[in-house]
Amino acid sequence: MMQNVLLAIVLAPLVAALLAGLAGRLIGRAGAHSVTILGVATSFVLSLWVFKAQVWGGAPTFNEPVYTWLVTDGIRMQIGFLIDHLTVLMMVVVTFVSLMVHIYTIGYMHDDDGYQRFFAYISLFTFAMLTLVMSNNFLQLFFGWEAVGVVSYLLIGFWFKRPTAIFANLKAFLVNRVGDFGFLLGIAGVVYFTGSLDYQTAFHFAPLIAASHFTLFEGQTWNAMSVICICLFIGAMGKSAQVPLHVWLPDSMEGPTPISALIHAATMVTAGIFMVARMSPLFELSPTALSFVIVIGATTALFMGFLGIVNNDIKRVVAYSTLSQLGYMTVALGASAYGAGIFHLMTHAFFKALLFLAAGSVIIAMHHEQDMRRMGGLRKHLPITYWTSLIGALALIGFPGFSGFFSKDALIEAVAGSHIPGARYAEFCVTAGVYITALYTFRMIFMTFHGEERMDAHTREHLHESPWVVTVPLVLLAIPSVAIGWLTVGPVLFGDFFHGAIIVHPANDVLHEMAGEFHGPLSFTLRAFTGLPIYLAAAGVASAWFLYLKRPDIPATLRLRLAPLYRVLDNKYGFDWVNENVIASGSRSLGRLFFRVGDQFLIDGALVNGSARTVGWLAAVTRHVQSGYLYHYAFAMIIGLSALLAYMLLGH
Amino acid sequence: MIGLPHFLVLAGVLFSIAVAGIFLNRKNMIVLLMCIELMLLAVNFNFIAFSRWLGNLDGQVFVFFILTVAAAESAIGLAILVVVFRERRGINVDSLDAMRG
Amino acid sequence: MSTIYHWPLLSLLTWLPVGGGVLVMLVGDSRASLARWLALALALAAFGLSVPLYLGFDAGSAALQFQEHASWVPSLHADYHLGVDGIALPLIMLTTFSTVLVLIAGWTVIEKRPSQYFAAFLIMEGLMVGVFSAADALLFYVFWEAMLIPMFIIIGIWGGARRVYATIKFFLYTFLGSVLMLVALIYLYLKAGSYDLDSFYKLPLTLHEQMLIFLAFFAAFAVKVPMVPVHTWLPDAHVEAPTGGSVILAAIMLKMGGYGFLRFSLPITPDASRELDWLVIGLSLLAVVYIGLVALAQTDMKKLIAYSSIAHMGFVTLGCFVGFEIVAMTGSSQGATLGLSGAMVQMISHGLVSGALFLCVGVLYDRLHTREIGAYGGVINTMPVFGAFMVLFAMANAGLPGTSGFVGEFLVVLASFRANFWYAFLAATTLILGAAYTLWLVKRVVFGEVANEGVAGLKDLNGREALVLGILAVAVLALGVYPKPLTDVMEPTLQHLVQLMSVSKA
Amino acid sequence: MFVTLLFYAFATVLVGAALGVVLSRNPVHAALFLVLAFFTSAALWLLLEAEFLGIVLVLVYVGAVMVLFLFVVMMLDVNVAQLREGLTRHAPLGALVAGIMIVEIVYVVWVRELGGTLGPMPAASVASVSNTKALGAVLYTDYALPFQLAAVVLLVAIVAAIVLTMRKRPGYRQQDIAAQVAVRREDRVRIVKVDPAGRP
Repeated sequence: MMQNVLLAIVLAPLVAALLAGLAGRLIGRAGAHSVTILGVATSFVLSLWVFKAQVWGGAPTFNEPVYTWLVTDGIRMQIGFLIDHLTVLMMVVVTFVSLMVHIYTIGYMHDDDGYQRFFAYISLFTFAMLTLVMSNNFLQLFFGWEAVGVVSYLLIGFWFKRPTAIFANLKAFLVNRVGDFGFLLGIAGVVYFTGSLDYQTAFHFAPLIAASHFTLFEGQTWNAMSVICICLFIGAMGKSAQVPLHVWLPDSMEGPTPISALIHAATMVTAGIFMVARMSPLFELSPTALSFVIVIGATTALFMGFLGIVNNDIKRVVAYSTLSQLGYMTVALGASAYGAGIFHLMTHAFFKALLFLAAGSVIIAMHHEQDMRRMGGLRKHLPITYWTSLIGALALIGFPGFSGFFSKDALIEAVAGSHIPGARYAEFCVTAGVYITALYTFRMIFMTFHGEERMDAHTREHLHESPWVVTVPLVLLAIPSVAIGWLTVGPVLFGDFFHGAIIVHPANDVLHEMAGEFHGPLSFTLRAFTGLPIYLAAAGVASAWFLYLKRPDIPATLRLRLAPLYRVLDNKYGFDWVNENVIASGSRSLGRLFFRVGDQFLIDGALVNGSARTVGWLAAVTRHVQSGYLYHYAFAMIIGLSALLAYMLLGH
Repeated sequence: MIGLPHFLVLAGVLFSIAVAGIFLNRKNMIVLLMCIELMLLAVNFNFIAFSRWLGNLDGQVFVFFILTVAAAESAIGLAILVVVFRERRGINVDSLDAMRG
Repeated sequence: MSTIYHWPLLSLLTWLPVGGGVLVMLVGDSRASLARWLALALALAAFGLSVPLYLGFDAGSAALQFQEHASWVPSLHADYHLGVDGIALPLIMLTTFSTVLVLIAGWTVIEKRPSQYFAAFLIMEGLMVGVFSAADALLFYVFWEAMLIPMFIIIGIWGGARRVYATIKFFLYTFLGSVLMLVALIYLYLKAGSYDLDSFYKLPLTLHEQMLIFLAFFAAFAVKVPMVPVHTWLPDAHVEAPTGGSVILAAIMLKMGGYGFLRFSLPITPDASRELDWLVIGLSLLAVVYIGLVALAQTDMKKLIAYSSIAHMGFVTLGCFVGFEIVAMTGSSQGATLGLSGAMVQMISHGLVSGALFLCVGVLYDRLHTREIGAYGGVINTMPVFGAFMVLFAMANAGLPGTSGFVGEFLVVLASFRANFWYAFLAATTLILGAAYTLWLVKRVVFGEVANEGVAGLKDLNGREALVLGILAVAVLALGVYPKPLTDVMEPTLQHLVQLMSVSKA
Repeated sequence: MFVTLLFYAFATVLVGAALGVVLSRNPVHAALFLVLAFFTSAALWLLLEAEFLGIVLVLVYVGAVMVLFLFVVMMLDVNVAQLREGLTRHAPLGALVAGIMIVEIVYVVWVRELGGTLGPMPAASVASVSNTKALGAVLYTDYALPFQLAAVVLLVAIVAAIVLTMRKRPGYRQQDIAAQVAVRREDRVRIVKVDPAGRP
């Protein structure tokens, strides 16, 4: 029963995607969106049912194979499901956001030629993401992992005529591949030490791995667990866009907005976070890896936030905010507060999808104008979008009572309680990040919805609120953005929600320490007023108000005064420059050099054609002997004969 | 008294003359063919002489075959000569360089 | 139906296409369509005959099955001895499968001497099956060399502008290698007193002898695979070959090298293989990294795919030889089979994927008559179905999980991690490099605005092309999602091979 | 003693004739010298008791082959003067090579005493059978197959000589029997419907 339900959850979007993709022309536009929405809705409803069965019904953890992928050398590689509380949470979040995005897409992609294709892709994506989160083994995890990467590749390049889009999708895929490279090595390490791809076996043997060492360089032994965990985390860095593999995420905004909401905010980018949380039994055994995680996460959280301040593209601002928030989640993972990371992942999924969809709604209204410098005062024209965006923004900056508040506040507190190396740096980054977050979020809100109307007259005349298929998902997402934190903070963060799905070493268990001081969401909210973050957030909002509404001339002056700093931020710290000019064009030049010198000159020129030329030269010399005159041959024979005779006579 | 060496030396001299003939008459195909006949004759001498001294008829059988092959060879050689003459109005060996690479 | 298992299936598979090829040639160009249908019927019959081979194969045994034994050259103790095991069976299936596709793909495209074209492929099919099923070294050698002739003709007659250069290069390279192999085979024969492969396996040899024999075999197989630095014939041959020739070259002929390592080098000279594994592994990793970079620099589509073939075949040789290092590092042969099955799966998968990519290039070439990447751009605007196939196969080439391309790479990386972290590290760079050169190709050719009038006038796939690519797509996905039927067949044979490898003969 | 005398006489003539073949300006003379050489050889062979071969040499060579040579020489209008060009130019080389060969052969025969080991000429055989019969006995038994092959060689030579020299002359009408046999009615007969009334 359970297995069939789970199969249905995974396969419904796949079947829908195949129908919409392969028979798109046959079933038409309405057919395509109906069938995919039906598929995802099925998944969502069944996921809710499974959630209920697991969380309230007390169903045992489901861990069973579906089929055997292959067996070789005693390693049985299987496809299977592991359903525990972590999984069901992810399933519900993924299917819910996906459903919202499906509905929203009807409105957003209304005029696009690739309507059916788009629905096929997002359904396929849902399938891939569900495969990833429901997996009970590394193999299937990697399947889903790469599959979401591919669908993301297809979706970023959805408008394949745009040079920027096909540049961005190639970049996204390749950067993700760099991560996958590490991930694959990590998996290989797990198989090496445990001889199995199953989570259960791998986790069972985790202490054994932690006790092993291996030599990477001559004379230097490394703890096996650290190497494996860092390799796995490199995979997470790719998917979850952590510095320095974050470069693809802002560019991925070239894709249609619903995709930015679904993939690049709510789900795919959180795959890395999910994966680390899933691997908590491994990561817990390597303090080195945890330190690595926390430092990377903290760097991402703070420094990507800065970039949100200088960007003027509404979607990119949200993208940088996503980067920064992913950094927060990563910091939580590094601090062993996996619950806080997942909790933030969940709340973030709702409010960030909301923000993206709202941005999309603005973009529809603005006729695909994304530059905030040409917006302003949209509050009057787009009331629903405005209010939902505001809710999303408040959730994002951690306004007390909103979902983001609970997750972020708990997260910051957890980091403060952590003692691993790098935790202090992380604490500084995430605290300072609160101010930055508030600043760029409300900069966006103010520049878009408040102030003077800077768009041209034509656009202004045609401004109107988006159709219901767009606004309904906004409203539906706004509800959890406000409420979900209040409802779930207790069990998810401090209760026993995860039920053994996440294992934390007692010495690292900061959430458990905090649990002692938790007395319900209300007191948690009130207690926040005694902490620094909330005032930082308020200061951020105030700064944004002052700089972008009250005195818009100051940012311009600042830009001039701090030109070098501004240039660094405007160039995104030079990552793109290095990637394009050093790594990409460097490897291309290296390839050309190898081809010219190695293949063409040395091997083909010197060895192959060189030996051919030598033979040709020898032949040219020798052919003078072959004059073609009969008597020359006769001479040769006779001379040879007498020479042979002479040899036989004198030789003996 | 005549011994085997006499015959062998005679054959050798005959063969050498024929060889010299090939060198001398490098332009005349007919004489070339004749020189080849001479060479074969010299070889036949050796066969017969040894056959006589060893009291074994096999040598003579071989001479018989050599004569046969030599006849065939000269027939074909002359045929080729005729064809060459028709083609080039001459039997100059110098003109036969079709094998030249 | 069960009686079909008692037929001399292997002989039929070998000689039916060869004889059929002669028949097709006799039909002649004046009745080209009869020749086509006859050729297709024969290829389908051969494929049909290879199915009972799979169904009747006892997957639990490592022994040669469907054996046929007859006296052939008694004075040389060489027998007509055929048989399949888990290594040969998948490759035979691949051969019969891809021949059918190649014939369909060349259906109307080939206008010059069509009957001879089809005949050449049929004859080559038979000879290739002969190579994979021969259990006698001399018989193997005869098939091995004979197979070159049709390929030589295919490139030389239906090839591109520089076909003569390419054919001669191809022929000399491969011939040079195989002559050395012949020397080794004769030496083994003189020692063993028979050409039977089994007698070679049981023959004790000193390390010195093994080294020389190994190097002679290596010359033959490394050229075929091809390994760096004897790989430069492949891009030229591919570029000049007609589409069908490229497909067979990539799909089957390169596999001969890998097959040779598995069938000859490893079991006959295990000690020398152990001694010289650093050479093979080093060259394999060089192939992955160096060739990956070289592929980035290509401006000709076929050349790019040819280079990617070399990089992928690097995984095959790596998988074959990494077992020795595993034993040296960990003291147990656990993991060696993993590498070998990775190598085998990689061979099959590469046959499908690179064949499909060459067909894709062929589709474009048939329309615009150029293989330059720069001459295309935005093809998907005018050929959406083609674009979808191209992206799929490119992804498979980049080793995407769920496609067959992933399975082999995954297994080989898992195995090489056991031997040395850095082996796995270098091998895994294919994840990045493979994606880079393949997807960059896709970006430049498939995506973007319509680049020029030529692209604007392109017609999408016709039914025939869609059929061929569709079949391949299904095969690629099926193997990626469920490779177990393939690996199950190979497993006992490979385990037996690991045993042979780990016993010293010196 | 008599045999010795005969040997030296014939040998002198033979060498002289051979020199004549090589040196004579006119191919006709050369051919005639060759005839002389064959005759003396036949005589010498008789000294060696190879009567049959001696006679065959005269009959086949002198009678057939040499006539063929003469025939060809006379039939072809050979420019003799041109052919003798370079005769003297290459004389030293020819003499040198010939000299070396003679020296070598003499060295083999005398210094290595190759001939000496076999002693003087054995006594003439007193066997009842003649040389011809003895040769025949060997030829048709032990050498029967090679003998057949020799016949084939001759046949091939005949065919080859004909094929080589035969040429088609333009305007020369030939009977094609195959074509005659393969003829069909339609090729020869054309039925024409003729209107009896004579209207066109």
